Amino acid sequence: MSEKIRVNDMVVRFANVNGTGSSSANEVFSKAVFRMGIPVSPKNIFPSNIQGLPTWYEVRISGQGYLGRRDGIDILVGVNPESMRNDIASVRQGGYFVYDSTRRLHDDMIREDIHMIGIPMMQLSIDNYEIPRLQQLFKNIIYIGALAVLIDLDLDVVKSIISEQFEKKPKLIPPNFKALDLGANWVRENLDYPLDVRLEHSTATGDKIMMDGNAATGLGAVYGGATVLAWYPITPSTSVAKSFETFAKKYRKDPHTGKNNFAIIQAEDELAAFGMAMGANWNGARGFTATSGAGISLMNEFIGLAYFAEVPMVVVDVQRGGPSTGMPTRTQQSDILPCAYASHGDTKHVLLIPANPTECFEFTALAFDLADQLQTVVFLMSDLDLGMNIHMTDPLTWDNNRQYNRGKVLNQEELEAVEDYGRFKDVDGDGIGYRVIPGTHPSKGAILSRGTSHDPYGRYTEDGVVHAGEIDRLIRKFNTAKGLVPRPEYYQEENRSNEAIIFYGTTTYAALEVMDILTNDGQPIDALRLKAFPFQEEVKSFIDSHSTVYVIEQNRDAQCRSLLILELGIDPAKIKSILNYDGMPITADAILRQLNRYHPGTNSSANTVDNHQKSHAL
Amino acid sequence: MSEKIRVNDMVVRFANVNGTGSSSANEVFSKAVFRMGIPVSPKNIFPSNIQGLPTWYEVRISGQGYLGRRDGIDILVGVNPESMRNDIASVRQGGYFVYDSTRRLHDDMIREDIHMIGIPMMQLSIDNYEIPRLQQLFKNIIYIGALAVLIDLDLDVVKSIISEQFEKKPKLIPPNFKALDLGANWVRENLDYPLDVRLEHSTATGDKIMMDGNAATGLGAVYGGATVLAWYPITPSTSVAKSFETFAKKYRKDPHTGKNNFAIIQAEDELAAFGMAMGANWNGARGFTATSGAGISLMNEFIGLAYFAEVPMVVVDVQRGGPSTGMPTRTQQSDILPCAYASHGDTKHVLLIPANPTECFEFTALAFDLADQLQTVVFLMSDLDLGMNIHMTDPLTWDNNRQYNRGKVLNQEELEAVEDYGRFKDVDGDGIGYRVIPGTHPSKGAILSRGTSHDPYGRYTEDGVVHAGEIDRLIRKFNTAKGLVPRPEYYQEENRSNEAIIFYGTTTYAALEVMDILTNDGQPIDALRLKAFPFQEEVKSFIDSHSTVYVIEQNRDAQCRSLLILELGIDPAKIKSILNYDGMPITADAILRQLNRYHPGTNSSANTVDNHQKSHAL
Amino acid sequence: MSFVKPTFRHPTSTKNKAGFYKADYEGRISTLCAGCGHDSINASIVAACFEMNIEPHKVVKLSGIGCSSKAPAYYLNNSHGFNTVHGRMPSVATGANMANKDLIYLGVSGDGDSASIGIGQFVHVNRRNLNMVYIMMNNGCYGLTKGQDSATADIGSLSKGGSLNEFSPIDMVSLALEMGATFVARSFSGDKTQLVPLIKAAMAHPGFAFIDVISPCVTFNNNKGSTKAYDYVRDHIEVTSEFDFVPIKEEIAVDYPAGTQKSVTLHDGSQILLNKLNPDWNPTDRRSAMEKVQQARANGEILTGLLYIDAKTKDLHSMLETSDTPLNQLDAGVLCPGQSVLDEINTAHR
Amino acid sequence: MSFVKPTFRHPTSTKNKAGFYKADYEGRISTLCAGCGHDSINASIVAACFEMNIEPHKVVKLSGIGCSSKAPAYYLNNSHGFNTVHGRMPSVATGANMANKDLIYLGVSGDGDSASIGIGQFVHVNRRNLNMVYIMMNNGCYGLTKGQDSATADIGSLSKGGSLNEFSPIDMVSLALEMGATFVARSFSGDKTQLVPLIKAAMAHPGFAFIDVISPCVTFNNNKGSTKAYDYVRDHIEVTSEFDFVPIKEEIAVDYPAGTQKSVTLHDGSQILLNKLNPDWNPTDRRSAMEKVQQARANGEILTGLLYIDAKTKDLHSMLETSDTPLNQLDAGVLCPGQSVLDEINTAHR
Ligand SMILES: Cc1ncc(C[n+]2csc(CCOP(=O)(O)OP(=O)(O)O)c2C)c(N)n1
Ligand SMILES: Cc1ncc(C[n+]2csc(CCOP(=O)(O)OP(=O)(O)O)c2C)c(N)n1
Ligand code: SF4
Ligand code: SF4
Ligand SMILES: [Mg+2]
Ligand SMILES: [Mg+2]
Repeated sequence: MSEKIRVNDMVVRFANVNGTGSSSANEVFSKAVFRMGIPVSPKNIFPSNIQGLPTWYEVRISGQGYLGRRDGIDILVGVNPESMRNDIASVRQGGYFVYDSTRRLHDDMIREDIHMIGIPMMQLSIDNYEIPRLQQLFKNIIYIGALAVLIDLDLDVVKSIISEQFEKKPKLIPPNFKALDLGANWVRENLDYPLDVRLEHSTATGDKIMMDGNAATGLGAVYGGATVLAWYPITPSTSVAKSFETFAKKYRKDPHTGKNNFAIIQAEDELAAFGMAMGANWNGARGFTATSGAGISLMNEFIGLAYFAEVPMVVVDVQRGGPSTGMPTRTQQSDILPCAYASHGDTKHVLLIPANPTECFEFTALAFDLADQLQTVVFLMSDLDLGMNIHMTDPLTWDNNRQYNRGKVLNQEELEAVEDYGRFKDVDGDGIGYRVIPGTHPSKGAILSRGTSHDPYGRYTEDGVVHAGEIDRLIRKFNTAKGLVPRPEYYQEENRSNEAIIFYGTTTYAALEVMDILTNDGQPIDALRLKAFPFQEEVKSFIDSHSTVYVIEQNRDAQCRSLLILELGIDPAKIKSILNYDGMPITADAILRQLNRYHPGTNSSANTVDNHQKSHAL
Repeated sequence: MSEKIRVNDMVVRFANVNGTGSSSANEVFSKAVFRMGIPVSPKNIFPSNIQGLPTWYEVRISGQGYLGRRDGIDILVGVNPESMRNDIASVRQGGYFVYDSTRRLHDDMIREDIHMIGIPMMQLSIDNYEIPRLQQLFKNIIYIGALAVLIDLDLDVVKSIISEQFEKKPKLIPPNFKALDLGANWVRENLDYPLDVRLEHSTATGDKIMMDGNAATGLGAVYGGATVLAWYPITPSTSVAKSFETFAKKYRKDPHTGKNNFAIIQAEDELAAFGMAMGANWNGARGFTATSGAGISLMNEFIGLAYFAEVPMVVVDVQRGGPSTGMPTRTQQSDILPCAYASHGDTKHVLLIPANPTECFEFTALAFDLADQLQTVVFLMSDLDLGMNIHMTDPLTWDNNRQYNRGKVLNQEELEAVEDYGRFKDVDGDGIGYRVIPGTHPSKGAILSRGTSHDPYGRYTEDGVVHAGEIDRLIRKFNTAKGLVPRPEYYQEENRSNEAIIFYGTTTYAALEVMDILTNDGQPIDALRLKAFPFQEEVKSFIDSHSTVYVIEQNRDAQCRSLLILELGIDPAKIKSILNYDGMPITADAILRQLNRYHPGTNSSANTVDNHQKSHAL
Repeated sequence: MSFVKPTFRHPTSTKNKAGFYKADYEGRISTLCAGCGHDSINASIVAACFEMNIEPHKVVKLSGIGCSSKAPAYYLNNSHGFNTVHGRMPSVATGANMANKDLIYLGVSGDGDSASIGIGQFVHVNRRNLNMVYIMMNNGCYGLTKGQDSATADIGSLSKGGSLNEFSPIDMVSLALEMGATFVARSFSGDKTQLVPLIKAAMAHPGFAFIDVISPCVTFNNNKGSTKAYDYVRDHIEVTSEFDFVPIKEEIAVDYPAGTQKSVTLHDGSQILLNKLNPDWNPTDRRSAMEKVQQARANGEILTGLLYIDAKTKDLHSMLETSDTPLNQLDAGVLCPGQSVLDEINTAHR
Repeated sequence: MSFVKPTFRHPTSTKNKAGFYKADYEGRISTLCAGCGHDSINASIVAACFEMNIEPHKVVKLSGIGCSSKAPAYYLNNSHGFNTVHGRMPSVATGANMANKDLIYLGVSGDGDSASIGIGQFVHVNRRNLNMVYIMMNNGCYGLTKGQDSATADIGSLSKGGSLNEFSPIDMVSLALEMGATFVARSFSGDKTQLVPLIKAAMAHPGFAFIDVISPCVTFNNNKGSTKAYDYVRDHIEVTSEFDFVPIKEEIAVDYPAGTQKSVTLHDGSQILLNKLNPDWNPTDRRSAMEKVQQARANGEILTGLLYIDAKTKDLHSMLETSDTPLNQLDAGVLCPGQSVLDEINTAHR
């Protein structure tokens, strides 16, 4: 049952009960790995519930820097009796199941092909702490200490993280240290260590940081100049609002008066949240909202108003599992099409699609510029995986000379100078008119904004030809957007293969790993990452220059593939789908499996889109 | 300026001020033409306003039976000073402008290339009626009388219509007759008549009826067994509710108790309307709602719930001009894509698309069967033109032996017999499970319906693989729908041309006229009419068997074309668009113009989709 | 409704203290039905703004959807406005107000817009004490969609004592009082003597000011039980089942002293009983205001006047402690913390 | 929360008149936090249905979204239920009720679900007097999304006299009274002696019956100002800024006689003052009920008991005059007028 030693390459999964304080303990574990310089990618797999249900915390550790999920669990720390049977089954052959031996494991739980490591976690805790709730809490720290010794996680690093965390409550530090040591010492005294999978200090993390996407998004809104946030709680977007609030309270107080250079309103629902944020933008402040699928659905009418009345608007959509209430604590990319074409009666919207927290930060800040420039709705398409898990990502940067691009806004003098001002006149040929912010001028430039048909001056009209002209202009404007949104990313200087993969957002990690695997196999595949909608012509060129393109996405209906076909006029036969919609982030293995199935020699047909593939799941 | 006599082939347009009683008078005119056996197609072009704004009523009269709009106005009856200048300009060369000469026409209004026919309408009215409001009302009848003589409209027919209309208020008949005669006699005494465009009795209307689509839709709901209507007022869908109410009150009273075998609730908004109708369906009654684009947008969240909780639901969408509040009193087909894919997180819905009131009746009744069979949302996609204008259409028929198809519903005994009942188990392989209506069985079959992920038994689960399996099943169900929805209509026994047109709903009239024109030109074109979504394989075969297919639709973004491409996997290069989105029903001329532009020899490029064509407008 | 708007300035008109003529507060020519109560309210809005010496461009006009919500087109042509979507004006007003605390926010809405689809936003804008004027043009029906019942009292039926509304009607004044509005008033569209000062007071109020204005609909408030004898128009409508004829009506103007009652005959012949609050009414006690309204309702009267005001109120900006400079006037220098803060944040995330 | 549900039947349990054991009214094992007030209410629902001798399958369970709205899973396993979308339960209940007037409609909701996103539907279901029981599990916060403030009173702060809520809180009982509800009550989750009879009365009421039940949240109703001293858990949460630790708590049970007051200490140490209506309270006068509630609120008390009932009420079915046979039991023979009527209609359209 022994195998060769694997360093800095493992998947550790913790199986806990939610509400027991495990997730903060497990996060200490992830951070410690990161502090050792080893790339790490944790996924918090939590239930839609507050207390008492199974929850998992899965940590991919990869010295090579792969941040996607990987099939095969090397070590499972299982402290939840309810899920234990399945947890044990999920460990790879030769892997480790670490459990609380305070209660003896039932005989039929024993697997012979894995290592079963019992540690009396709860007993140690009971022996050392009096208050039951502390026993519960410190049990988590005890297993971290034990695991540290088992896999050579640097205990000093763990301790330094705990010290920082409890900086303001230093009294809490010693009992935590004690718990760590309890676990560590018990292992030292009773077990062989380290295991065959283990850690070693590294420098592979470079200057990277660990941050969750929602924190970065909230911060991006602060940097992007958002002053009004109106929102309604919904998992997994709630922490965007929280992040904005935290950072704004810290960095956005007027230094003299102590007053807030921002306003945050928890609205009564998503419709109101959109209306408020849009109202702020209409009146010249930068406003935004953050929500998830159900909220987007509710906002559909308002989205159409912002589109047609041409009001700048930023919507953060942290996507979760659909349809309907769906899997509210699982991830998907299934609002791509619903956002791109949200609302009735011919509409198209701009999407920005970050793939990591750094981009969450950058794209959110950018979204405000784009919304102002394009006078339209811009969606930031994040997802639960990106938003709520911490990710290793590039440090955040900001050019201190950068000014906000407010787009075409006329001030009083500029307005005076315009001879025949018309709010929607396309004087520049880019489909974008000039705005005047309310209050600018005593007698010029005022219009009644509306969702009804209007002429280029913003005056109500029922002349159908005039109306058609206006909605044609919106298409011109949409074309203008192509030149403003982030360009796609290429992963090769020039084409190296006949086939290619296209991906976006959180499928990126697994896709990058696949590219490496294929390159190592001597079969490199070209790749392109989409960062925005509408797509530029170069995306079409890229697709045209390959015989087959595989679009990797995490939804059932191949939504982004649909957009590529429709907006670029690509033959559907040419674009195959690689899909995953079980709510867990896709793995490289799942992509490879599906890629292989498209190729001759396997027993699945190669030329139909298989809508029903999924990676292994929870 | 004289030309040859044209019989039963003209466009008459009335230019009025709304709120002056003109539209009911003009409708009498249309009905009289129809009663003479001449096919007629009136369009009421009204403002989004109650009183005082320009309104038009355009009547296409075609002995050959063409019911689409036609370019070129032969006779314009213009009694609105505000729009008069444009009205005069809109008359075709050699046509007639009939106006109220009570006030003298300004010299610069005179056009030399048309006939200007002044009739002192108001003066006649003032001279004959005392009360100002009656003077206003009867002026309308006076011009009908005058016009009748001018074009040989049978005055006796007009009178019989008025007699029927005022059957219950016989006192009103004589003053109306008098007004008719006032107009008629004045023409007889002062003008040459009849004009070169004129009417003749015909039998071309056969056994057809004249009805508006919304009346037929409401009636279809009565026949389809709907018992619960929940709705919120919105133009142009309001009269669907009104029609259901009228017919239900007449035909759905319990004969013994006089109580209502139906419940109609004017909800507080569209969200509530959907929720109520869905609640009724969930509980085993047939419920529906009727709305227009803005309502659809608001219903998006609920639509997703009905989709995923698999509750039958019928939504009538009478489409109007978008986006946003758009052109609320104009027509479009711009909710096709928004309805097909309504809601976040991977959803697809069934659409039925009637092309005439008879189909409104039939498809609405069918929608309830389909919703029950498929346990999903079925949209009836009507539009303002179809819904609010009266159309010449086949008489309504109903097979008295027809029973409602309630789909898979288990009663108590059936449920007893099932061994391992599971609400969503796909026992028949068609993706459809068996429902149990609440209250059916004291201890079996109850589930908690929900929008969250569940297993085949309807039990909550967070197991992603189980969830993926369920949403895969929904795709199987959607495929089942293809075999149940109405098949497309072909207009040829076998292919006769390389190219073909595809159309649906209210583009049908103009498309049929185009087919005739092309056939007469010796260049027949194949044609297919879509009646439903999802599309059957035969639609793909039809497209595959032609080199180029033109999809004719009334929206900006070629929405149905998009669905064809995506759902049938057609190469976009193969499907061209013929579009109209100025809010007026498309004309045969507009289709031909666009068809021609796609062909070599004209100076527009033939292989890009021209998104910006429009027919002449209002 | 003539379609050519007279553009000449009346020779006797004078400038107000802000330097504007009354005409500077007017809007486009109304396209509402002749005699519509909403147009009377529009005239009062114009008068109030003129008399208040407000610079027109310092006002932001907001509305939802309906005949009433078209009104912003008909006053204050030099003010920006937003004719939003049905029932959602309060949220847009809230956001706009957050962006710039220095402008005056004047919202109008209908009873359908406010009490049906919009009741949620109405309730919550009350709670938040947003600094705005909210005028509800209350005609008891959905004008623009042709006359369906709305959720507010069927005003026309009040005088007929005992005629029951099918559904319990919503009294928006009571609701506003219950939801914490800090300025609550009711008036009648044709009572300019009362309405103009109320609008002025509402604009001066530093919090949420709600005015429910009974505003008879010429066209659709045809009460079934109204007393008029044979009417050709009514019959015509019945026969054609189309409201395609709208006779031209005069606006209903009233003028009666505070502390008295006035019975008003509506366009359809039905009557309502207005009851103007006594001049000595103390409008600073919410609970007694609530009781007074309940009492009047029980008597079949419509109580008009300023029912309640909390003059020392804290508006939403105060509660949120927003900066003195309007948020829409802050630039990157103030708003963006810059790279140095990012350096800190990066470090904290390693 | 153990995950294995005990399935044995308690030996002493007996059948009720309808022939069911109490266990027949239970649901799946609760996944709410240990000690959650909602679970106490669930137990009262079970008890009430058992005692009422209702056949379980004659009940339809409805809810929105939230911890509270999960509750239907935890009682009445043999009843169909619909866990709808956030804030829209009333509309689904309305439609379901229209389909079958013969079942009992039991809706539960949270204060977020009812008073924020759902306030519009709440208002209108009151107006329509739908025959249903509507229990609002009121914890003053959004439990399921981790503790944001809701629009109802911050219950925990009431006792601290003078501590101002930022926004005017919504008193749902007052609102229901104002909106015409025909049965209005308030109770406390842990007061089974009061709550069970109230639920029974509500089920017996032939119209809209609203019960606002104060239901403390174990996890998130941590009042900033609560008095407890140093608490490791609190500090832990502060440090990790994650509510990832929920200590196991006991439900808060109270039992006190009518006409008396009772101060209750919540999980976070804060206190509320319950005031149970006197047995001689006359609940048939809407206006005095409204006043009584206002008065109690002014005193910082939470008035509990049956505040108002209109026992002779007409529900929505009566207003709509629907047939005696439930609509979902009518077949084509009754519903479809057939070809002969179509012939008539065709003729009328020629
Ligand atoms: C979402 C939506 N639903 C319905 C409509 C249709 N609609 C337009 S105005 C209106 C009612 C207006 O009533 P009210 O607010 O009382 O205004 P009034 O016309 O009576 O002044 C409705 C339902 C709409 N525009 N949008
Ligand atoms: C449309 C929509 N918005 C937001 C959410 C997220 N959400 C779930 S539960 C909830 C609040 C629940 O609060 P409450 O009704 O008071 O129930 P509690 O959990 O406190 O019992 C919210 C906002 C959602 N599910 N749907
Ligand atoms: S319909 Fe009624 S509310 Fe609308 S403009 Fe006419 S009178 Fe006014
Ligand atoms: S979070 Fe609060 S409301 Fe939700 S289950 Fe836990 S204690 Fe109950
Ligand atoms: Mg109204
Ligand atoms: Mg709550």
